[in-house]
Amino acid sequence: MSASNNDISVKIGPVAFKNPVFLASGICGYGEEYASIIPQKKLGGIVTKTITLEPRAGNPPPRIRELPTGALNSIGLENVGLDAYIREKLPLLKDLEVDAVVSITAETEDEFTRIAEAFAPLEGYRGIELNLSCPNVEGTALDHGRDPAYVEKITSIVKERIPKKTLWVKITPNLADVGLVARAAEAGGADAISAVNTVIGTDFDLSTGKPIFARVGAGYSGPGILPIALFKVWEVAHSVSIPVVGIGGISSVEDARKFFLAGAIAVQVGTALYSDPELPIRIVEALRAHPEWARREGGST
Amino acid sequence: MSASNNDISVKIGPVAFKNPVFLASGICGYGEEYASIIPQKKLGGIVTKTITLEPRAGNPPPRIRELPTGALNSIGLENVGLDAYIREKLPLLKDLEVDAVVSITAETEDEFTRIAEAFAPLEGYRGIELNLSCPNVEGTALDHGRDPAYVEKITSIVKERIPKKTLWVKITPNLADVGLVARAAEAGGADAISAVNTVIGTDFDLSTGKPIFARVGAGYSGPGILPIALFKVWEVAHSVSIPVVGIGGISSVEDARKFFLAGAIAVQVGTALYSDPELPIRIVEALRAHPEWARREGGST
Amino acid sequence: MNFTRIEIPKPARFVSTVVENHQLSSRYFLMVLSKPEGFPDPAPGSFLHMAVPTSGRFFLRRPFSIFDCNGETITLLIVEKGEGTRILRELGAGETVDFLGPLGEAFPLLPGQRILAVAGGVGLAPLYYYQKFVSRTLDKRVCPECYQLVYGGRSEEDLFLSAIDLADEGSLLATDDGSYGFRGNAAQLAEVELERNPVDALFSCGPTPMLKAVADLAVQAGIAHWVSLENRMACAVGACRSCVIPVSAKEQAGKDVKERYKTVCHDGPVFNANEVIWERLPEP
Amino acid sequence: MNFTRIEIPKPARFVSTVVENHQLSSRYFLMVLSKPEGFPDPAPGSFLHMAVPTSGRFFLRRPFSIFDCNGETITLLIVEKGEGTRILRELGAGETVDFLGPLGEAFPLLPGQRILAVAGGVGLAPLYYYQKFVSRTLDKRVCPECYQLVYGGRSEEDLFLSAIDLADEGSLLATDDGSYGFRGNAAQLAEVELERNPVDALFSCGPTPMLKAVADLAVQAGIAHWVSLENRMACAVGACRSCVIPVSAKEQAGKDVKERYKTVCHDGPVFNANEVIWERLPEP
Ligand SMILES: Cc1cc2nc3c(=O)[nH]c(=O)nc-3n(C[C@H](O)[C@H](O)[C@H](O)COP(=O)(O)OP(=O)(O)OC[C@H]3O[C@@H](n4cnc5c(N)ncnc54)[C@H](O)[C@@H]3O)c2cc1C
Ligand SMILES: Cc1cc2nc3c(=O)[nH]c(=O)nc-3n(C[C@H](O)[C@H](O)[C@H](O)COP(=O)(O)OP(=O)(O)OC[C@H]3O[C@@H](n4cnc5c(N)ncnc54)[C@H](O)[C@@H]3O)c2cc1C
Ligand SMILES: Cc1cc2nc3c(=O)[nH]c(=O)nc-3n(C[C@H](O)[C@H](O)[C@H](O)COP(=O)(O)O)c2cc1C
Ligand SMILES: Cc1cc2nc3c(=O)[nH]c(=O)nc-3n(C[C@H](O)[C@H](O)[C@H](O)COP(=O)(O)O)c2cc1C
Ligand code: FES
Ligand code: FES
Repeated sequence: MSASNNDISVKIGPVAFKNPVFLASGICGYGEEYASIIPQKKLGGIVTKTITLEPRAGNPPPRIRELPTGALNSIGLENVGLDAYIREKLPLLKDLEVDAVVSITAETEDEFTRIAEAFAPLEGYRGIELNLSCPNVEGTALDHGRDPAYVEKITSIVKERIPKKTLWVKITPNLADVGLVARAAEAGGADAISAVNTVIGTDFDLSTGKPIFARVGAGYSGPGILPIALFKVWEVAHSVSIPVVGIGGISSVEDARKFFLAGAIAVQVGTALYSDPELPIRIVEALRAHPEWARREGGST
Repeated sequence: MSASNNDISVKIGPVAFKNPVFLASGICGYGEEYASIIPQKKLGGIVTKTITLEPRAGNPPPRIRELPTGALNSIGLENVGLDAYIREKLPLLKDLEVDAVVSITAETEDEFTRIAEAFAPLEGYRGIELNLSCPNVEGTALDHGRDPAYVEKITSIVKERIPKKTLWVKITPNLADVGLVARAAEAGGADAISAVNTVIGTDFDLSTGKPIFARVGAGYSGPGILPIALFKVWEVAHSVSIPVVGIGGISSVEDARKFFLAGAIAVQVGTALYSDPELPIRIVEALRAHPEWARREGGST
Repeated sequence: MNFTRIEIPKPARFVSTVVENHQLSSRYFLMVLSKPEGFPDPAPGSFLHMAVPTSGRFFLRRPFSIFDCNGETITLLIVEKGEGTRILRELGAGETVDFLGPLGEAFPLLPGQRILAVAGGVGLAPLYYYQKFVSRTLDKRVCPECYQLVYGGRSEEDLFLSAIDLADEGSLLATDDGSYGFRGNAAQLAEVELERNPVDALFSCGPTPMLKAVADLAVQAGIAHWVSLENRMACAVGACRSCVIPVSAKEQAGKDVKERYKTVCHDGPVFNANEVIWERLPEP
Repeated sequence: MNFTRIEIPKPARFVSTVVENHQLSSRYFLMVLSKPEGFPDPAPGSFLHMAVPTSGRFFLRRPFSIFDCNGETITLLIVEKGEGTRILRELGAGETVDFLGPLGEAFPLLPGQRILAVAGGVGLAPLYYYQKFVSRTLDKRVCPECYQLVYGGRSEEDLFLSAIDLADEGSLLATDDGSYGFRGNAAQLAEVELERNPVDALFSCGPTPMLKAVADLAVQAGIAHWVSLENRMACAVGACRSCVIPVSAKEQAGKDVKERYKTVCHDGPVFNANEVIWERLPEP
């Protein structure tokens, strides 16, 4: 058996994935956009762009700013909404043979319930990632995402409705104690914690003297957040016994390895995809050649 | 009058400084170390290494790790202690003609009181910076530094004893809401908020598979934290009406300008000093040539 | 107006090499790349998303319109703006480049109709390529004067006359300082030309003020106008929603969508000018 | 033991140019810098803290011992390890470099006493310079055999015999593979030499296992031993406390200081070996 046939499949909750390398939510759209560019079906899976009950237009431009150490974005959850997602986007995943986790968020318990109920009878997706951590919108789940009781409640509402799918709760790094929120998600029945979403940051335009973004604060991603994300993942891995999916600043195979060392069972590649679309595939290949780098079980390390 | 004679002095609390450019605490030691390397007396001032009541040996090595986006440090507040500081280090500042703000921290109210009382009758320093935010030690003021009531209490204890000096409270960025802590410091009588200290991060050694640092978490500084620090400064400037001293990731004149745009009245240069010791002087010169870049008053913008 | 969208091939990632970086003036250069195997014939208006090769700081890719493409090479016309374009300029012959492409919607085909194409600066790239593309791939004789290119630069240096066959091809040329051709900018020359020779449609690409002036001309003349826009990009394939511009909102039954955005990378970069909300275009 | 610390001039920041980067072997090169005006005569054991010139990623400066310094030039002996040393190697003649220096404590002067200096790899730099420094600045005839250098490399290639006058100067040479001189490492050769010619003190610089072996020799022989250590540095001037190593704790009256650290940059890099806690030295 050649090294490249090594089994690096990973089970997260009730669902097995062929390997532990994913594309992060918001990075690869709904799955079709990168279809001709990279062989997404070789990945563990993709996490699709966060959707909401109603379509959202997102924030006014500019929405992206490059920095020497990464990028700031203020997309504002532009998305097609639940109905169009189920009607137009979900069926594509099957054609593409891509394993997908669907990212969702909402503003109220009722909305979360309605979205979860819409997905409950469906097939063609492997699980749901609850985005309780987007910094770029008012009134969605970020503020709630800091409240352990709320996180537990929402998690259990969704998990109840999709017991056979995997449920990941994606947390914000913009917190003093991520362990608290992670434990709440675990108590609510999450199958994994996805850590982390973007770090809040900003930038100014020296020619106008004004903030770049209308909302001032934006989501910082890319290599500059790697050390921060690694520490948050380590903290979460030492706070819960469910698996942790590591996200933040991965831009090399080595960076991905560090997440496994920090206690993650899987990783998601984000911003680096834009410069280096082959990176996720290279990480899969490296893991197949060195299956000992991967981690087969979650929980504290 | 040539541009280079422009007045860019700045008043922070009861104390005027010749310009708004400082070296950050822990970066330049006690003032003597860089004496032959850069003309520190041309700066607004320096903030000396944080001292504690008793001398501290600091953390075991390794203590520093370079990253492509900055550095991680785990010094652990190695310092000579209050007595030796007053006896050996404070007098040097006068010889060096350097304007200094003395950084202090402690574990209890009583210790803060004793340090403040020791400084109360002294001259040869311009003020005190309360470091309530070092991530690299157990049991010091960081945990308290997240508790608004405690921050207010400590601030008022120290301010009471040094009414004619300027009192800055240095806050951690590792918080969901820095405004809360900043307002507490303001309520306690702080003359300025210094924002921010290092961001908690970590790194792993791929050859051993272990964390680099004995304490795992370390303080992340340098260009990678610039967007984070800018946002925290903007948040603080919109939360209090006392001045804000901006710190974090400054490695060019342009970076420093962004802190003024974010609402800071002064800046401190940290890690960049190690690569580029002339940077603080270049910032002073740029501000003299463009005094409109500076900001003469604190408070929200 | 009756038009045909040129069919757009699926984009892919390609690795290629620099054949030559040919400096045209102090700021402009032509980057000639060897055409990698499997690279489809690009439509005029489509672009490449070029990786900036460096082991140093983080870089997003940079978008550049295709200036020319034949069996052997792909050519870009690049103006040096910041660090990314500087690094690309410094690449020598034989060095490796990595790009995604061809990307985006093209300028439409307008069979039998007369087009005035107005280009400023590097905006020349897609409109120059349109001319080549049409003359190579279609029967040009049907309408020999159907495509008139107007190009403006600051002075003769910006017209690259020794390197690019603009004058020979019958393009109308303008310079701000009058050192060659018409004295004025490309939009002013287009206005004059439009009075002399009415057309059925305008194409434009270049600095935003010029594009706005051309949009006004189109409205006054009551003719169609397609414009190639720019914006900062991350993915360049429509995935990240970074590069949007505001377009006139179309009613969406039952949904409260106050604004509508389209992506420059995927819905554009070529837009029908009358859907663009000019006042709210972001500074690229 | 009776010794004199060489007086250390105050460090400053200097800007200079590369005279030559001379490749010695696949991994080693000599970096010759023009000596900037005002650069004081450095003591052997002191080092420069070199900026890594790049507009890209963040770099701390990199410390390198002075290998030689005369009226015109300063020379460093560098082994290429990672990105910083690669960038330095690629600098061409005439390019600008920026360094802090001279920094750190030097090897002591031991008037009239015999010294065996044991060097491995780039550890050669300060011990080679000591020999030059002593022969240039002091009256060497007082004790012509007072300083014996032992140097070991993996094979003949590592001895740079064509470029560096080690053999001519009477240095004792060892190679791991026996391709030149003694078969074995520098510490083993030192042990043999020590039996033949007892000395008053050992100096050492090189890989940590070699330094430990030399430390054992010194203890066995009951003689003094000064060692030059490495550690990762940020400021290199004693300000940041990054580069500490654990040293035997001295009682501090009334203070609960369980451990004591010294900085490699300012208290060292040359230490009296018996204060070093070898088991707890960090990996540099
Ligand atoms: C569809 C499209 C086609 C283009 N075609 C060409 C062309 O043919 N020739 C040409 O010279 N230029 C073209 N541009 C503009 C070109 O992409 C920018 O000039 C270039 O990205 C600047 O990079 P820099 O690093 O040199 O500049 P910097 O100013 O250092 O770039 C800093 C940041 O600004 C972004 N940026 C700056 N200006 C632009 C811009 N106009 N568009 C997108 N991102 C920008 C960069 O992506 C980067 O994030 C095109 C842009 C788009 C969107
Ligand atoms: C006092 C002193 C004198 C030295 N003299 C020489 C000399 O004469 N010739 C020579 O070739 N080397 C010398 N070194 C070692 C040299 O500094 C490192 O090999 C070099 O910094 C590696 O940089 P890099 O970017 O190529 O390697 P990388 O491995 O990419 O460096 C990564 C990080 O490791 C740090 N680092 C790695 N090894 C060391 C080390 N040994 N010391 C300090 N930091 C390190 C770098 O500062 C950087 O932060 C000396 C070190 C010290 C402390
Ligand atoms: C343009 C962009 C859009 C994003 N959109 C989403 C989103 O819709 N939902 C979400 O959970 N995270 C979103 N993220 C965050 C990423 O999924 C990821 O958590 C973050 O970027 C950190 O990883 P990175 O540093 O590898 O990019 C987005 C990030 C970027 C850069
Ligand atoms: C080596 C090192 C030591 C530091 N020591 C202290 C300290 O003693 N007290 C303190 O308040 N901050 C300390 N800091 C934090 C800096 O003062 C500054 O807040 C932080 O590094 C962010 O700024 P920068 O990105 O410009 O470095 C230290 C930072 C470094 C890198
Ligand atoms: S750049 Fe990503 S959608 Fe256009
Ligand atoms: S490197 Fe800063 S104290 Fe040694």
